[in-house]
Amino acid sequence: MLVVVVVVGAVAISMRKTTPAENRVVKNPDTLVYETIGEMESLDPAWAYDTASGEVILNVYEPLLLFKGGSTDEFEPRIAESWTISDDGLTYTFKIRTGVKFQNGDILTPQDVVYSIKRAMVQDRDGGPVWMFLEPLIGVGTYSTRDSDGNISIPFEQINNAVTVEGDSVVFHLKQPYGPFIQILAQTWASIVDENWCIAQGDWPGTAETYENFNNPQTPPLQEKMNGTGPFKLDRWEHGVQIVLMRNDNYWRTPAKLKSVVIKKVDEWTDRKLALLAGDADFVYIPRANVLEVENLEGIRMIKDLPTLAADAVFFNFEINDNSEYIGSGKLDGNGTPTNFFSDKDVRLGFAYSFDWDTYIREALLGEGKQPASPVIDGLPYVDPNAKKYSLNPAQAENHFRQAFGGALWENGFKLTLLYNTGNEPRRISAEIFKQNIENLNPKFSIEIVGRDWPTYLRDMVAGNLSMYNLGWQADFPDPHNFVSAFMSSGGSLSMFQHYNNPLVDNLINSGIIEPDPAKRQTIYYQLQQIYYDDVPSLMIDQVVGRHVERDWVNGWYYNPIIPGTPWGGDYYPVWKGY
Amino acid sequence: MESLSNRWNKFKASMAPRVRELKFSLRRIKDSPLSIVGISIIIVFAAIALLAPVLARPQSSRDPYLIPHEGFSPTPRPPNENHRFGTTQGQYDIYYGVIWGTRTAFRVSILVVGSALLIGLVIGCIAGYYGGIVDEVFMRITDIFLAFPYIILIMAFVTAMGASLDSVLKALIIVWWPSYARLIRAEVLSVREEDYIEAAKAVGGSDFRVITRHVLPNSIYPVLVMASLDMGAIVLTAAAMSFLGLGAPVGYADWGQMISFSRNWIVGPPGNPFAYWYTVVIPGLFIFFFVLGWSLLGDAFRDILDPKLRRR
Amino acid sequence: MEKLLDVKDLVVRFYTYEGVVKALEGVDLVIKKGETLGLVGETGSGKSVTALSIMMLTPPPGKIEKGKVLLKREKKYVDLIHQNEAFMRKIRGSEISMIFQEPGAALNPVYTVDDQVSEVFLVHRREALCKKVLEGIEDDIRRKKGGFSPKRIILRWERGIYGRMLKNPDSFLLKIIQRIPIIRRYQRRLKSEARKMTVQILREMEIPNPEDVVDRYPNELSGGMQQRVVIAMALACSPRLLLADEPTTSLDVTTQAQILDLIRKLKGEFGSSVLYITHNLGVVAEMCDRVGVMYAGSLVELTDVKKLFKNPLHPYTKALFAAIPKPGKKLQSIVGTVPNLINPPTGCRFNPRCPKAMKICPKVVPKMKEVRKGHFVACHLY
Amino acid sequence: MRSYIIRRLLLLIPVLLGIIILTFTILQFFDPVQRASLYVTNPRQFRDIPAIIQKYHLNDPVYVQFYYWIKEVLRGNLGWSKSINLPVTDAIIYFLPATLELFIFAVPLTILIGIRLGRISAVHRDKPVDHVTRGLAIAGYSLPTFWLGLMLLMVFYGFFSGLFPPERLGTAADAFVNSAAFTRYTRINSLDAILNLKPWILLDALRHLVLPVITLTVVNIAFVMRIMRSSMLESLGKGYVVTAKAKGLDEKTVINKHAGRTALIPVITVAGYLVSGLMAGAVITETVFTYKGLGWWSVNAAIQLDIPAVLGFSIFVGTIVVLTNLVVDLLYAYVDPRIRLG
Repeated sequence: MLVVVVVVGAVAISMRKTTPAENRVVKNPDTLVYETIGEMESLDPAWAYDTASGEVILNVYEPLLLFKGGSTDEFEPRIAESWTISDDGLTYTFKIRTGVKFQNGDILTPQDVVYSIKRAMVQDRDGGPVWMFLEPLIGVGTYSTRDSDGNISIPFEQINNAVTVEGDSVVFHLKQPYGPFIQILAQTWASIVDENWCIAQGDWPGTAETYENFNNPQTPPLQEKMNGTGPFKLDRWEHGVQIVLMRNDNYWRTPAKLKSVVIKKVDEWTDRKLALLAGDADFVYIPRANVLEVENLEGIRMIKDLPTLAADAVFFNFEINDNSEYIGSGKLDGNGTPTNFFSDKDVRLGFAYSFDWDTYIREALLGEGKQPASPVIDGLPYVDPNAKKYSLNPAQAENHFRQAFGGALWENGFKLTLLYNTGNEPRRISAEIFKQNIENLNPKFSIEIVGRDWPTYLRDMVAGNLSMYNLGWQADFPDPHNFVSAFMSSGGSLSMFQHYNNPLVDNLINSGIIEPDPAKRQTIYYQLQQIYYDDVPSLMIDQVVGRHVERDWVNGWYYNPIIPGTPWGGDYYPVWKGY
Repeated sequence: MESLSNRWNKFKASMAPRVRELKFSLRRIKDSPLSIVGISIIIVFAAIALLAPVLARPQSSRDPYLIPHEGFSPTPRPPNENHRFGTTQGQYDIYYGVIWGTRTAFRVSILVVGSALLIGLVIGCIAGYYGGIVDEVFMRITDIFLAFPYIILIMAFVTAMGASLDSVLKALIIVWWPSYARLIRAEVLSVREEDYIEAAKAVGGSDFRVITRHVLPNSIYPVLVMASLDMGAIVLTAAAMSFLGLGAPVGYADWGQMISFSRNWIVGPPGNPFAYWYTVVIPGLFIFFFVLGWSLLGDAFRDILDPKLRRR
Repeated sequence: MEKLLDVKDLVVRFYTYEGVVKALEGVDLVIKKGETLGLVGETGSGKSVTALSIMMLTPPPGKIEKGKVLLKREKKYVDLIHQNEAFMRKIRGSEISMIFQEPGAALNPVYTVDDQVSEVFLVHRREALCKKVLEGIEDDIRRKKGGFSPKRIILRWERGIYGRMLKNPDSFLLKIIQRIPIIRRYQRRLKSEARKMTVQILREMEIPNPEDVVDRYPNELSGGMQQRVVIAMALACSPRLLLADEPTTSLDVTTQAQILDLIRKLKGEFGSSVLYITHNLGVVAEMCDRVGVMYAGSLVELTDVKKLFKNPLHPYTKALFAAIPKPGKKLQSIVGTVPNLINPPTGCRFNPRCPKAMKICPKVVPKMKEVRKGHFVACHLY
Repeated sequence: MRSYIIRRLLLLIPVLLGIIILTFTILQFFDPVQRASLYVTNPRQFRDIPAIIQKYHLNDPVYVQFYYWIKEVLRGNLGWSKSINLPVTDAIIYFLPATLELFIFAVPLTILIGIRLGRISAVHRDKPVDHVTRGLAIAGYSLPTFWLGLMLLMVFYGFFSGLFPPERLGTAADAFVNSAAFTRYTRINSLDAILNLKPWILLDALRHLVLPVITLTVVNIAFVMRIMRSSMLESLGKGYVVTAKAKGLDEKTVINKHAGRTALIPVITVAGYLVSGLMAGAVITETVFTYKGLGWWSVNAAIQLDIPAVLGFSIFVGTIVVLTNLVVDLLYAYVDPRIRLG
């Protein structure tokens, strides 16, 4: 019996592998080709805040330390040899590695490290990543070096004193404890650049006099050039076409196995697919709609169920703009919605109970996602394992809608328009689901769904015209603070447009970040998660699960949700091709 | 009575040449197989447009131009008994889409050609009839429009007005009138010097009267030809806009958009490359034949009405 | 005198969209060797069509329905209607050629005079040209005596080519070679020879300093000059029959006179017969030996000039003469209008306008009869 | 002659001015936030939207914006194309060769085939041949460019996958072209390949060109053919054609030499329109085949509201079209002595 099984198994295996390992050819074995859609913004580490740029910077520059493999809470040294954090969590000391060379041959010194961080803070462009330095080093709540009129408002001393050289070490002086600071330092915006080289490129000379001139430039000084300490160096950037990286042969660790990495911008899925099938591309980005097309094909490895640190939510607008074109009459008269529609908790609950996560995840995400209970999503610390979630429940929905506005809503019904940004299928589908389930409750309820291109969607969202809006968030650093502040605080990047103002929440968020004691932090974040469920300021729609696809001759790729470019690309240092 | 019959005869006499022209043209059309094909194609489409509610019954009371779809699954499904032409990305029924798409096509082309023609006529006549500085100004303006590759201009306008079918309509009108104005002007210039115009002026007819009664009738033909050719061209452009994602909203019955749906499905799984052929081919054929119909007709007209080629 | 061309019962119809235009209805005419036959009639009476049909160039959608066009070639008559295109091409421009009404239109605006006149020689006088060229080459070779030089090789090669051209003018090889850029330069010699002949013929046309005119474009020449060029093309190969279709109508009076003299003179030199088409009786009087009068697509009267002018017989002819303005005499125009030829009057086509019309006229088509010696008329009066 | 050219060049100014004004009018349709969206690529930047608007003068009155823009233009700087993160002028220089390469092949094809077809159908007017050729040409013209492209892709990806790939070069060829062993004189790959004597590069480049060129040509032939046909019909009826026949010339000479050459003139006169027609075609074709040239860039720019890019592109194309028309007129004079000397 057992014999049979073994035989069958053997046969099965041998059938799966039609060609034996040894005589299988690897297409261009020392070059890795990754075809994707994103267009890089900039090669300047202090400027780049998009994953496409981040991915390249990650492979050319190095920060003091990096996340260890796939983990989001352990670190391994890079430019730093070792580090210590004072008990009060205010002083971070990094011992700088010696004998590290920049790609142009310069030797890396602690001064370079200090320059890199200061330079970033001096540059601090609008919409850049540098706020992550400002909050810990200048003070929580400081998101920019400028005031609302765009004039520089942070005196140079503050920047200058924030980080200092002490012997062969570099010391960071925090304004207050900031739990995730170490995580922030482990990323591309904390990349170490070569001071002399930068100055030679016309960058900030490191003096107080001129720092204002280098603040918030039109285009970054290192837009097109790179000189890092990392495993790869920039060969060329053909805008809109591709970027080519070459191995750095005198890397301070053993040089990378790949000779070159080509990241091509290929807009059309069909083109990427054919390249993958032909073996011309080793990694490709696949739109979720098409993932099934390349499943279990010979020569292609599909790695599934990769947990991401990205979540999508729909935000209820508590005070819709009076002259919004999407609320009909603007009154509770059946052919419109009042501007304070969603400030009534029953309405929010009604919507919450009308969303069908199962259908949504099945249809829109093809099963590759899950329903988070709150902004504190899986993969982050301090997730409350038994946080409550909403689920489709027409009965509940109905009785909440009946209670809303003292029954007036149920009487008169309402009419409102849901927008989604064209091209984003999941969001359209989520809107369709709301429409279906809510219109079924009461013939007087009617929801119209309209697609708008992103610029228009953005305009209406900023203007407060949208009654509800979908937005997604991807972790800057794997800490609850990054999420709760964005999703819940009154001034949060996502929540700022919904006019949800809960002082308690804001206080909790602020105290949570400066709290050094993990136990205390946990209670704070648990409390926030509870409030989120009770108050439903917004509704978590999904936390997607990622995939990675590669030719089966690729080895060594690893997944870390916080590394830019993952799950499709990522860190190319350990990657090699062959059977 | 006497005088009336008299007048009638006069009228007949005066109309005789025009009538002959018409008869002649009609015969030419009859004799040219291409134009016959063109006309019949257009008739078929017109029928489809009119019978749309019968051919593809709209579900419930919602806007009939929204294509019905079962579920949201992205993968297209091949033709089957309840989806004659299969379903495209997002499970939209292709059959329903193309049928109602015909109406969209007619609406777009007629609206655009009509309005553009009107603007073109007015401006062209004024420019050509009065000449001088007026003419100069208008023609420089048209220069500007014609110096652009129109697609870019339309794209710019559409993005400006926010991607939607209406924006495409408006943009098309804005971009299309100059070519008509140009043509009309040229024609008007050529007839302006004719004796009968001089005569009409001499007997003190008002400019408006002269233009409408004497200038236009004698300069309208080539413009009509162009218009009929454009009916197709406009649908092409509109479709292109939808294809670039600047046109009709998702799920709206519009040929161009249905093709854009198929963009990701032109190649099937390995071993079965044409698995999703229907998503590409079917809507495309509809556009193609619609345009073909108008172009054939227009081309025949052009040949017939071209005074240089008449008789021989 | 012997007949050079004999047109028998020629019927030409145009199949237009309005209907069938009966352009020529049974035209008979004979052109004797060396004579000038005039052809008069109103515009649209079919004069030009007759001429073109003789060259088998009836403009589309016209068709020659029936009839014969007999051309005498060494002793025997060939019916041009039943000849193939190739044969006709040999005839055209060499044996029968034509002068047109509008010299401006007859000349191609985008080619120089040389281009257009030489063509005739290149088509019809190829052998002669080749011979000349060969002689030229021989001299050159003789002049370049002794020693090896690329020039010599080229010369030898050219000699070969032209030899072949002489042997079989339309050999496949040549057809190919004359398409290959650089190599086809050998044709220059041919062209220059043709050019010489062109200059020669232009001189005979009394064109002042022809060496300069050859390189001009038609629009640089006066109407008279243009017409001379056209005539040059026509007479280039001294044809036996020249069809002159109102050659002077579009010219001013003085030039007219010059052109007429020229034609008369050349006729003498080249000894060719002329079919002279015009509506100007004055011109007829001074140019022609015999005259045919055409009306609505058929010949109504045919006789020699003096007879016709002395006493025209056909009512239409009479009317024509009456229509010539004479001092102190009231001008009388012909009543009615030229009939439309899609559905022409039955019987005698002139009957609706004829002052002497009889019962029979609308019924029977009158035959040509010789009422007096050498005076033919198609009318029921006689 | 010179004065004529100068006059024509001066005519360029109002047109360009018009284009700029037109584009700035379009600009006014946009809300500042909409235009800021180009700089706001992820939600983490929402907080800075007001700052960004202020930084790039997105909220200033139009004349101020115009001032900022024109000031730069006079410095020879057409602005920054955010959609591909390059200065607009660089972007044009950078994408032009690709489009040029496309035209180098498409234009002659279009014209030659178009003329030939036009001649044929004119000579056999209202005969079957005529109907067939015309039918074909019109069919080509009626094909939606993008659909034709997709169909070709469907067939050539589906069946002979890899035979005619998208983009401009294969991976290997691309690597080589950018290596030190290869000098890019013109950045027009096929041309450089010849200059570098690298047949395999040439072959690769051509393979990538086949489909776009076919698409572009098929769609534009009808335009040329129609004009050629009618002008040919016209000149076939001319007196000098009869003369030519009367000379005893054979059919071919009569048609090609005498009727043909004069018939060409109208075709030349529309070359300007042909260019802008091809440009429009290129926009779609390049997008469908992800053939990264000016057209592809302009579409991306327009969709992403990359205003400086759209402006720059429009000005560039506008200039080209006007210049072509100028060249056309000169050519015209050359072909038709009546104009040259008259």
